[in-house]
Amino acid sequence: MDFFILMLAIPLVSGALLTVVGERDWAPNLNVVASLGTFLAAVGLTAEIVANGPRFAFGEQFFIDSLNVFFVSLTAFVGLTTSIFSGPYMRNERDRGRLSKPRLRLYKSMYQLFMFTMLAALTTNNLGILWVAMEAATLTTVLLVSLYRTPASLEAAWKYFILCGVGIAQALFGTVLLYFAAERVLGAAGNALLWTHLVDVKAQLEPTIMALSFIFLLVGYGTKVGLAPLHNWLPDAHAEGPTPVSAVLSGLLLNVALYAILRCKVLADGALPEGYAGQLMIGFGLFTLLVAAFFLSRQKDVKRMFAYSSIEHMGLITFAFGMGGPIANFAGLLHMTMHSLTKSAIFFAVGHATQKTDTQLMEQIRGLIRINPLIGWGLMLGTLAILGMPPFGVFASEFMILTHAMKHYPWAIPILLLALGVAFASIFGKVQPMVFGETTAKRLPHAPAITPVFLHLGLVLMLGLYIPPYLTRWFHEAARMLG
Amino acid sequence: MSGLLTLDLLILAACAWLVTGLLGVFAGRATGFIAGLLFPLGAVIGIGVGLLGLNALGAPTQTAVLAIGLPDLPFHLRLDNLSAVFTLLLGFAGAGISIYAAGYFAKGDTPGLGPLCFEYHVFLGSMLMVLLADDAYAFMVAWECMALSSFFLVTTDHKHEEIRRAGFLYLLIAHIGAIAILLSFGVMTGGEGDYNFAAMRTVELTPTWTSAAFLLALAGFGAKAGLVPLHVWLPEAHPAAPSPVSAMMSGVMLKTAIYGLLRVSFDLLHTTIWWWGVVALVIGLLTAIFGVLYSTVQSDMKRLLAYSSIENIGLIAVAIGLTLIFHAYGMDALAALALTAVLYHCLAHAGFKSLLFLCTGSVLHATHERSLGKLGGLIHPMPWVAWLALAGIIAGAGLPPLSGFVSEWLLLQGFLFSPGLPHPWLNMVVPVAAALVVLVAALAGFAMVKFYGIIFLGQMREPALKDAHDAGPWERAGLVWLALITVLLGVLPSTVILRLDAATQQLLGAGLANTLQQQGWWMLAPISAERASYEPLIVLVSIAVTLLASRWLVRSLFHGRVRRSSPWDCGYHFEGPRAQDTAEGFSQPIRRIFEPMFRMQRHFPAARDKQPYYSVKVEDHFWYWCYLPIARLANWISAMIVALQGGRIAVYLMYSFITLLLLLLVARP
Amino acid sequence: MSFSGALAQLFAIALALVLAPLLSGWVGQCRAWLQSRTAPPLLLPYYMLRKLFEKDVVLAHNASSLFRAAPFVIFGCMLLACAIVPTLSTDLPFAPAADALALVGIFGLARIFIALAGMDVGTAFGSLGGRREMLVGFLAEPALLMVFFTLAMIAQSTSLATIVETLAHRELIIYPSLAFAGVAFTFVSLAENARVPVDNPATHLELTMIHEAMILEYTGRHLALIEWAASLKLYAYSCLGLALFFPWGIAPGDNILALAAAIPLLLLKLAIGGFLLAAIETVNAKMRIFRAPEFLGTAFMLAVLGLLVRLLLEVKV
Amino acid sequence: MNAAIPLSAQLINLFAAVILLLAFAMLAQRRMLSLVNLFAAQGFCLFLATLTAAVTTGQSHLFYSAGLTLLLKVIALPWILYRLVRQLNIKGEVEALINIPTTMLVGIVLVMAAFNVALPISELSHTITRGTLGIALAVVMLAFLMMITRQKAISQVVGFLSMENGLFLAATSATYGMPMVVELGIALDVLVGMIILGVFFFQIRDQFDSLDIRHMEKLKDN
Repeated sequence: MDFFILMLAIPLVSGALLTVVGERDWAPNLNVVASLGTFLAAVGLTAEIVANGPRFAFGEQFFIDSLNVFFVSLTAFVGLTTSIFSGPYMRNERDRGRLSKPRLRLYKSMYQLFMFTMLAALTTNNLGILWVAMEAATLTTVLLVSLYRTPASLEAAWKYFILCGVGIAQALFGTVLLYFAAERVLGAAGNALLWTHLVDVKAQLEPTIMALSFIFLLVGYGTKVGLAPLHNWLPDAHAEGPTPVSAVLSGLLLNVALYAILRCKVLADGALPEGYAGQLMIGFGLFTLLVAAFFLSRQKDVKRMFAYSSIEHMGLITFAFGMGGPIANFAGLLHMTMHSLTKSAIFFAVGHATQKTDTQLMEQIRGLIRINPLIGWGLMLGTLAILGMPPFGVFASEFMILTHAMKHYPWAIPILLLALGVAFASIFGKVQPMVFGETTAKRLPHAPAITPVFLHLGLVLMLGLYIPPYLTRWFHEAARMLG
Repeated sequence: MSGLLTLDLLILAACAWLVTGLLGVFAGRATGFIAGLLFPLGAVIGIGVGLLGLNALGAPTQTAVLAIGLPDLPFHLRLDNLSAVFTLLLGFAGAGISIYAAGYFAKGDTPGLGPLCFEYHVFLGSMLMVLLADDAYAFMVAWECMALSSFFLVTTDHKHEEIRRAGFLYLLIAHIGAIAILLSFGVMTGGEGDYNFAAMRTVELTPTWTSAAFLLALAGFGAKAGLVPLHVWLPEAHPAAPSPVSAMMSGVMLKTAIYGLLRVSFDLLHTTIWWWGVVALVIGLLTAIFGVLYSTVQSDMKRLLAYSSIENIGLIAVAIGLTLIFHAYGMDALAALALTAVLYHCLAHAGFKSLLFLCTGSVLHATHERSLGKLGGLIHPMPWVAWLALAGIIAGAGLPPLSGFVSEWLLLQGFLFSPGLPHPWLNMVVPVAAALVVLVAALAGFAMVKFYGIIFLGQMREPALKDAHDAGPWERAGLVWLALITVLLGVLPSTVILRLDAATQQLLGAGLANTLQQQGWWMLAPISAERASYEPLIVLVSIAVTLLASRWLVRSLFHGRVRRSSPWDCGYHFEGPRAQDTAEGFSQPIRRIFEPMFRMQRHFPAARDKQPYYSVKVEDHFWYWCYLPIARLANWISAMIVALQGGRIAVYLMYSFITLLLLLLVARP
Repeated sequence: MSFSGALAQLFAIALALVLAPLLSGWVGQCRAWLQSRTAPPLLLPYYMLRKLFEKDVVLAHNASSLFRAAPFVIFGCMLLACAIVPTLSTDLPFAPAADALALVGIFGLARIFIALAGMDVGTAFGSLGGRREMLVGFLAEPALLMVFFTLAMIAQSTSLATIVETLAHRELIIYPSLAFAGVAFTFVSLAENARVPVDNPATHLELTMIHEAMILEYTGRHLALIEWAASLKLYAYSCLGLALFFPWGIAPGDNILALAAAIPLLLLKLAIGGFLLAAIETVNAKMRIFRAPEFLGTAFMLAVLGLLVRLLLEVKV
Repeated sequence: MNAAIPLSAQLINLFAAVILLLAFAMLAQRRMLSLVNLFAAQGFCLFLATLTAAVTTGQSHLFYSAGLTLLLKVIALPWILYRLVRQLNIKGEVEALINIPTTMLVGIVLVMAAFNVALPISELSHTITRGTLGIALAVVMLAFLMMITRQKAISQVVGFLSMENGLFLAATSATYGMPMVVELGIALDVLVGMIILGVFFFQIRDQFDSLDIRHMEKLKDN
């Protein structure tokens, strides 16, 4: 059977199934099995693409090339590990009385549907469907964020819904404008929103319209990426949702939104004067980086802090893609991968830590390394990795971004330096006492799932020291496609 | 070496260290196994590394490419003479410290020995990789691994808040420094992302960019080495770490920063501009003066040594500055002299500072006390440590015939020739700097006397000190090893410099070997015997001979009778140990003379105090001048920026709206 | 190493050992005369040494092995210093062992040992003395080195033999820098040798003493060696000053005749120098310890001025 | 502009103008039920505009689009909103954060800005409805403004939906609608979103005893 169809069908079907049986004791296992199936299908699809090159599906509506297949496999992988992590995590939440059975059902089904929407958004060739999938992803995650039904979580979900809804409406306006521009070249046939067609004629697209369109798309999807000053929903949603949701929001959803921007940037680059789109992205990237770094120093809630850290990294990645060129694009893609893996690992560790200490306030979390050395080390190493310490892979991409910026955008260096320094001081200064020191915490009935944490960190460590050649080729090809 | 190159063996050694560390992790709580087997194993590897470094000096450059690293940029490794010098240093100093550590950690009072063993050996391995790295990425990875592993070592005893804070400060400054280094590499990058050093050597840069690269490197490596004003982590981190770790950091790790600075300034950047030298010289002098003054007023023995390390790094930076100035004016023979001083002082400092830190470790183990005010008279229960520490302080004070003097002497010789510089005011001002260098050296003597006199001499300030015990056999072996290095470096400078010559030849194309070879091996005369010479062996032997002869003569001509009695003390009734100078009292002249240099909070007892006490707290001006304003500024900015997240959804929507409008109206192409 | 060199060396050492206490005695005598006191015998230091050598050593209970070793080390250092300073001839086998910088180092080594020995017993005075000695040391050393720097620039060498040779056998050129250096050197010598106005070798007044405070606990042969070493130090400094600023008459090389002629000249110069020292000590008052930095600071400034004068006026660019 | 504008274009322009007018009316409206009515009216105008375009060009998918608009925007959503307003018992005044005259002034400036931005693009359009692109943008902006100035959660949602109307108008006016699959997807999203929101309102009221968004300002950093 077609790997692609399998990959989309498994989460859709299992999502529907879990709506019915999601409260059973074995439902978490089903969740894991479904995610595993999705992952295996994604691996199969990847192998197929690597072997045979890009392909279409459902006519020309879906298109898988080396750029998105990389995101697909990453998404499926993090989806799998998060589902593993969420098993014991959600059991603990249930035992603590924070979640009822219907909510568990809702969680699992929405989780699978969320995976489906993201995979659909990544693989679609139609920019309209991309928009639809993104909106659907928002809707599913709104329900996930408000899962606890506490005032705070409702408030967070409401803000998330409204801000992202408005943002995505702007993206729709951008899409309409893009269609408008494309229609003039490709005609009113249904393929005027198909990326593969658009990219062939990108040089002929009307610059005036494309500029407007890109602005709308950037602001729209940028809201979802968390670019400052459009980021305000992000820390609230991350902090108030269940931790597995924070992990996938940070690790995956932001990537998917950025992916959407990248696809649009390729078109805008073709139509617009040299570097216009890039400069917009550089501006947003730097501003985001700086703002997020300063936000970090004032955080009290651990998940909120790492949410800001995600914003910061999204800023850095946007900056990298804004610079463009093979090295910076490569670095951007690498950084996205590393950030996904590391940040989700951090959220896993944070999830267990907050459960053990029964608080998200950092000043009340102390001595994790005594409560559970693995969680403590996981959080410590994850934090160091996300802060760009070698030998972890985040450093590899930061290395390329910084050296490249030094060469081509030296004026940005002070900003980068300031932001990275402030971020380091803020995050590390807060995590260190959480991990070290003495503690007063208790044991939990369900043993935490530590494997995902160290699996991710192990991967990040490996990629910092050694990137397998096929991965390199793949990255290079993707970077080349981005121009 | 037939089949395997020296470089391959060194890579194997790094791996061996890593494996040793991993064994430590798996050994977990088996203290005996870790301390009794793994650390000695690490020491053996260290000796191997040292010998390989020695072997590589003067040998042709070797290169290797590993299969790991970034795509298109596998790890490039290279062993040339400069790395060989520092490899030698790492191997031999590391071996001594490891031997000592075997005894130090055997007592089992260190929490988490397994991870510690891992971090320790990763630390060693990553330092080796720093020295061997031949591309920016490999260098940075090794560099940050070094920072990270040493950070974990510093925070070994993380129960204490101040230790955590020290570790945090250390890692923060190390990280910022690393970014600066990275940017320096970014400037030097050739073409489109050619990060290996071979490419950087060939890149032609404009003077502005070259200077930017140099200044970034100076800042980055300076942060690691502890140059003012980036030194603040050092006096916090070194005391916090277990003593073998402090020794390793002070003795070896700081030198990797010097290595990096030399690598960038003389190897990667192939042009030199004279004012770089002035910058390095001035910063070095400031660092040295600052370090030594603060070192004299410390009350914590490890902080005292930490500040003394700052001082020594300052002196090394002065020598680097001098080298740069000479090199920029093409006076390469003199540049070689100054560079020899740099390398020699690195070696010497590695030996004696490790030795002294390890001695504090033994004192700490024996007394559980770091504060000088609660020590004293330890020469009686701990004669081994005390006598070996004496070698350390003589070298540390820069006195003949031990190692510290040789490099100072070379440095001053370098200064003596600076009036020959073809620059109108440089040739006048630079010699005056020499006077400050001497002031620093003399003050270092003050600090060392304070350190030694208060810890080991006098009466015991606390009764519990009677129960102190001397260092165990492993510890003794480590101390003896380092003391031996200190003595050998002190008395055989010519032999050592002939070895180092390969490195100066490589960097400057000039060296001291030609002149030295014409003279005896016991004599050090860098230019010619008429101009300046120094024969430490003669000094040592003649003092020793006089000592023995006079003792023998006095005893044979007169007698050797000894009686014991209470001290005379000018006829006063003999007071207890509290009549001695405290650590604070001893440094009172310094505080008084250099008052503006210190930020002091003093409390004087009033006449009617029921319980009068005197206290003085000396703090670093730089905290108040540099760091706190920055912290406050950052705090203020973040307070401003945090207002963005005010909680009102309408305001959030407005941001989005305004962004959109701005982009639509202003930012259209 | 020539025969006459070896001879000169041996002779210089022997002369130092013999003359040093005599010089101290001579200074003491001159002081007494100048102060209208009855002078002690010229050979008093020798009697003192003999008496001390014969006495038992009384050690404090708390004295350590370092305390017992220090006098010998200090004595060794001072003797080595005397062997290095070109007193009679510039052709000394020991001269290459240490140049001017190393000589400062050797004095420093002795200083450290005496300061440590002072702290060893753990009395209030001992550590007080040690601290003050180190204070004087770190103030004096830079000034001394600046003096040497000025001279080294004239001679293009730091080797004492070469410096003296250059200065002694040159055409008569007036070096203004030498005047500055000479005054600075005098200041430093006074401080280094525990002389008025920095210290008073003849007092045990608690608040003022430096050198004496450190050696309070020494007795018997140890004290003898220390006293001997102190007079050797004075001798070394005197000879150094004479050799650097009044170098005439020092034998140039392997010339036995010149060597023979150098001895009476040296004696004469020492006698005059000793008298001048006594005069200085008589007309000055001991200053407070915290005036010492000003005093030595002046010396340092003078030395730097000498250096600058040298660079400004005498070097042809 | 062309001298002879076809009737259909005139009609579409007229409907667009009415939509804009209704957007202003919504901005000024204080009563919740009237707001929903106005929203339904706006949807109806959109339906008429789309229908006119469909009739004029004869493109089949525009008919579907018009039908969809009618179903969703004129019938389904207003109905849901009515029910919500009733069940949640939201009476009377809708309080604005900024007073209404100021809002209107800002709105007028926005319309000018929107026309200005859309002008160069409209000239490129070859459809009969090109002039409406500026109006669509203005409607989006006004809806945005309404969301910023309103304090009740439900009026924010109405603003959000009104923004969707603007987008649909843009799609219709500039390009005669998006591809069918996309339009269906968008419609589905909007509908599902509305249902989720409905559920949400009840939860919010349970937790906060009010639908006033001023209660939802707890999550902040300063």
